[in-house]
Amino acid sequence: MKPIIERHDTDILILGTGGAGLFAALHAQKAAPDQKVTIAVKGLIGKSGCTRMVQGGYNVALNPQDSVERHFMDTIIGGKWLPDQDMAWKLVTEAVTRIHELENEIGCFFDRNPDGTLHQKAFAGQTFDRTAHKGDLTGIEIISRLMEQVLSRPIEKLQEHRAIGLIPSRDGSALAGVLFIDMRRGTFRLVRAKTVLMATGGGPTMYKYHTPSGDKSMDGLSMALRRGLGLRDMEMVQFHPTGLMAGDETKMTGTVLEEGLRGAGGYLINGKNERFMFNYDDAGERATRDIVSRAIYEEMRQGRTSPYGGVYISMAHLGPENVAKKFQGMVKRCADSGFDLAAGLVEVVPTAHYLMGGVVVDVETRTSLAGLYVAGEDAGGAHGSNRLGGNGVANSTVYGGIAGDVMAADAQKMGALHDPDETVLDEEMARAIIPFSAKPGNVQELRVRLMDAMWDDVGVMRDAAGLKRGIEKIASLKTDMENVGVSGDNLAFNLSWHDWLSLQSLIDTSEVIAKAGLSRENSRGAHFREDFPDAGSLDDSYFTIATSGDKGIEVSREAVKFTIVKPGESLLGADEAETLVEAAQ
Amino acid sequence: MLDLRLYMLQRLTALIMAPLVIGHIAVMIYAVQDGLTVGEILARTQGSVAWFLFYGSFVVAVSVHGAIGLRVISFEWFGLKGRALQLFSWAIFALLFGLGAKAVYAVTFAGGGL
Amino acid sequence: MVSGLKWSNQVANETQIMTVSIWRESGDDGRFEEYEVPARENQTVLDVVAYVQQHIDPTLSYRFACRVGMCGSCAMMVNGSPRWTCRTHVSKVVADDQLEVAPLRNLPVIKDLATDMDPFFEKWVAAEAVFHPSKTRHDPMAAITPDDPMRIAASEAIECINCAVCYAACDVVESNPDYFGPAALNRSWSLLNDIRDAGQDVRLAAVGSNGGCHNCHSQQGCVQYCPNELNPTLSIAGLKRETTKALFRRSR
Amino acid sequence: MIRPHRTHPLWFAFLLHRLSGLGLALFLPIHFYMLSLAISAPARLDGFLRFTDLTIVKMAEYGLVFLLAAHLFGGLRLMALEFLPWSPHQKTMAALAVALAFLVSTLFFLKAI
Ligand SMILES: Cc1cc2nc3c(=O)[nH]c(=O)nc-3n(C[C@H](O)[C@H](O)[C@H](O)COP(=O)(O)OP(=O)(O)OC[C@H]3O[C@@H](n4cnc5c(N)ncnc54)[C@H](O)[C@@H]3O)c2cc1C
Ligand code: HEM
Ligand code: SF4
Ligand code: F3S
Ligand code: FES
Repeated sequence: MKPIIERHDTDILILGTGGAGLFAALHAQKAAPDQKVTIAVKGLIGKSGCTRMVQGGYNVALNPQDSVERHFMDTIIGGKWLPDQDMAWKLVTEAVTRIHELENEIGCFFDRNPDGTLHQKAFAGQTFDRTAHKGDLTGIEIISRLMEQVLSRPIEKLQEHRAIGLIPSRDGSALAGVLFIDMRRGTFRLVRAKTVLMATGGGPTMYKYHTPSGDKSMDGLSMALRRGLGLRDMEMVQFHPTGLMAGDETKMTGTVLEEGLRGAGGYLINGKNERFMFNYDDAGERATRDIVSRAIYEEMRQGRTSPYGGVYISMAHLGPENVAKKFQGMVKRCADSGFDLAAGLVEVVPTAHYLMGGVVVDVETRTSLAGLYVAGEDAGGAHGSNRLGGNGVANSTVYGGIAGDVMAADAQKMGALHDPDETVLDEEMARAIIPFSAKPGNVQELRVRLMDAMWDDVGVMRDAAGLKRGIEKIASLKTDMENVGVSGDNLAFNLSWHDWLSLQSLIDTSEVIAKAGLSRENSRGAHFREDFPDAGSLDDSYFTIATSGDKGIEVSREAVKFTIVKPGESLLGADEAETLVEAAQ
Repeated sequence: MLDLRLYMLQRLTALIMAPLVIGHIAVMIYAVQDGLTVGEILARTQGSVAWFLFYGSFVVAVSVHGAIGLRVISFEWFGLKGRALQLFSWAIFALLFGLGAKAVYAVTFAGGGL
Repeated sequence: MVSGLKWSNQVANETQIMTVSIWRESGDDGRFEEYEVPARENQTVLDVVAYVQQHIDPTLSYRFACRVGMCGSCAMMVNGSPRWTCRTHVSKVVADDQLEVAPLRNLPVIKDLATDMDPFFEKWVAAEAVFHPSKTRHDPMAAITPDDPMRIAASEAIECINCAVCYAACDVVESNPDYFGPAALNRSWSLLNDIRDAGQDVRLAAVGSNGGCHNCHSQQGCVQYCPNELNPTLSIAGLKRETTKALFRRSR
Repeated sequence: MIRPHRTHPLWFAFLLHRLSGLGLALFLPIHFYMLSLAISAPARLDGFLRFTDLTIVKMAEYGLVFLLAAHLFGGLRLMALEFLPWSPHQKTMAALAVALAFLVSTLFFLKAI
């Protein structure tokens, strides 16, 4: 059966409507009003993806006592010297412009200090309180405002269009377009464009416990992998220590309970009713995300768990009324789900939160494939081994805007659209319809197997044996999934088909994560090897690059270039304090 | 459906009617005590400019107010649209105003007095 | 716990079953169908819907994204009332061991439980619920103190996730296809109180137009059901007041 | 049909306001017509007024006065909502409006019998 395909042309095509995608659309449309801009998204515009879920806020050096240099150093040190320094520098400097743009042009209404300046709060791992926010729903404010701007402009909208393949030009020299499934109708559509931004937002949803939006399934990275693009830092999966644990049967499990709960003095308690964090770190519950995640994981491994198999967070000693007032949103959310956060115990578990790894790009978001640009969580490099809370949205909005400008300029210089390589097009379509030829089965069961494998063997703590086990499990899943089909009778809004496609992307990228993890024989940031617990020499820092070749996934190492600052050095003057955050907070 | 103009007219007429209706109810409660007769009504109202203005302004207000009110209801509940709706609204206005004017005339000036 | 249903702890292996009727619609053909779903201790309406798709009928269509009440894409009619399903615990809405789930009211259905939200957003734009900048990224940010009354008014209406629950609760939306609806007008009100905005005249004209705020009959279903406890009625009343004031300003 | 999403007091207040307005709009033309009989045929009006002494008619009148009062107080409530600073006691206000309407119309009824 050769599926029907509709063909459609545009000039600038954007995949995804998170912070990166929406910003790119606005910038591109403004910079090149003569070019047709199309934005295509797996869900609804602005209503899918993780930017909307940002609670904490947006890191940016605005205060006269703060500086971009300080923000930069925090980012580099937080990333354990692995970040691409030019990218990190651009991130921290452009963030200043971007926040002004968000506030002055897009209409975000950030919280203020009594003197009318922007309020900036503390976030872990930073030496200055620089996180701008709107209450604890910063992402909703940012995305809703961006969405309004995009909706009111002449930008073509393809909603519920899932990108499934990057299609190169016939001569292979550039990208010709992107293959989509129009999810509402279940048909294929090829959209040709001069420039394409991939901003599908990564998202480590292959773990049993995960925070990101349900629509994210690493489609972007798996598409890039198939076109031979290099993915860097893929072993770096950030876990948030306190995801809600409510059993395997509910989607609530894994969703974030905010960091501030620990910051405010919340206790973590194991199944034996003991506070355990001080057994692991002097900072107790206030230790950094990675340390707390590992401690909880260890308690779980030792069997000291709560009924659902996690540990408890307890706030009651801070006074239930107090907690209910200070963490209104969180308390309400828990209450909706049947938990009493203010006065009772709530079960928590570490949960996969963010993927630092992504496509290798330059500071202008260009990739090794002409015509393809990558920004936001899909792009690797800016965070190294660990992303600071608050650098995520900053990254997607900064680089989304840059991508829009660069793509507009490039598109204006380009001539005609490219003819697509029909062989690749057929291959990509064939991939998508594999499940229709197998006997319909339970896709969810396979997804659970993948999530268990990743959590058990490629998770918070890793070692060679486990990683190898994980790689084997992934390989067997890959073959098993070919025999689990989906009925092709009605393809319109067929979520089961999309579950299958998501699983395919997740399996592909899980393999990369596991292999990159096996390749990194030291422990940095989010990546912890029990068999190599040391960080290794900072001067010899390297990052991993994974590519897909004839022999499957191959991982190589590349030395980090210290283009701005070397380990042991700092951009801060000798007279500047190491931290300006009060120790007490 | 309701734009600012019609909305304002409806609220304005409501505000005019409010004291009139309160007054009317008060008089009624006072008057009905021992049954109403035409004589009683007319004795009170006949030839009175004050009552003419009182009921007169009520009639003007209520024909506008009622017409707009029924216009909204017939649109929202009965799907009346366009010209039909326009005609209907004006018809209601005319009906209320016509009958109302006649009634006011009847109880105040007609049949003698002035 | 509500009527009859005993919530089995998920650990216990003998599970209680509940009956769920779900609206199925494809093309012009629509009807409720019943499914039997195990009751769990922790279970949202969205979990129930997902269970049916993942374990009983793989062709069931619905929409969700964030699963924590932030994206506003999972709203449906649950036992006849509009709700965000990802944060509606089954025990809070189940009645007589029955659950009825239907697509959100007042929007066209794409398939089953998934609606087309475009009309909702088209009206959002038509109501000028979009910021009009008065400054650029090169200007300093406006100094606005947190206790400024206008800032407070703007903030009170700001935390909308555009879930369209209020839009489904409002009967005027149902009977008047032009009516912008509570969410769009609520956003317009927030912007009307935003001193940084340079588009107040067009906004006032938009909210005073045919589909504008004056169509609202203060039914307050919007307030009743807004999952974020916003008050569109208050916002719309504010718009009515401001459009009226503007009328006098102009005629002076 | 009262569907589940409508079962909240303020929706009923809306319904009452609408139905009372509708009722009044239907009744007023008749009322006006009767009054204009005052000149053309006073006897018939008197006959009518005597007819109003009947208890059923009294009840109907009671209903009408209730509608008028309910619409009046309900309308004042709506305009207060629209033009005065917001009050968080919307349900109380609606209940108050209905209570006042009962009070006034009952007073009328008691006086009339
Ligand atoms: C719960 C949570 C809290 C967070 N809190 C913070 C915080 O406080 N501060 C911070 O800085 N960062 C935070 N982050 C991280 C931050 O949200 C992300 O780093 C950032 O928003 C990513 O933006 P993005 O534009 O790259 O991707 P996203 O916003 O995730 O958008 C991706 C888009 O791509 C679309 N898409 C996916 N696949 C396809 C496909 N195949 N075809 C078409 N479209 C597709 C999606 O539907 C979506 O629209 C948080 C993340 C989560 C999950
Ligand atoms: C006594 C003084 C009156 C006041 C204060 C008043 C007030 C109001 C108000 C504020 C509305 C608008 C409701 C809305 O749009 O949501 C309204 C509607 C209406 N009024 Fe009156 N009114 C009065 C008298 C009358 C009378 C005497 C009639 C009889 C014709 C009447 C008929 C209507 C009708 C039919 C509506 C439309 C109802 C709706 O849209 O739901 N009103 N009134
Ligand atoms: S006002 Fe409330 S109910 Fe309406 S869209 Fe916004 S959040 Fe949803
Ligand atoms: S429900 Fe509708 S009528 Fe007005 S008060 Fe809310 S918009
Ligand atoms: S899934 Fe996002 S609000 Fe329910």
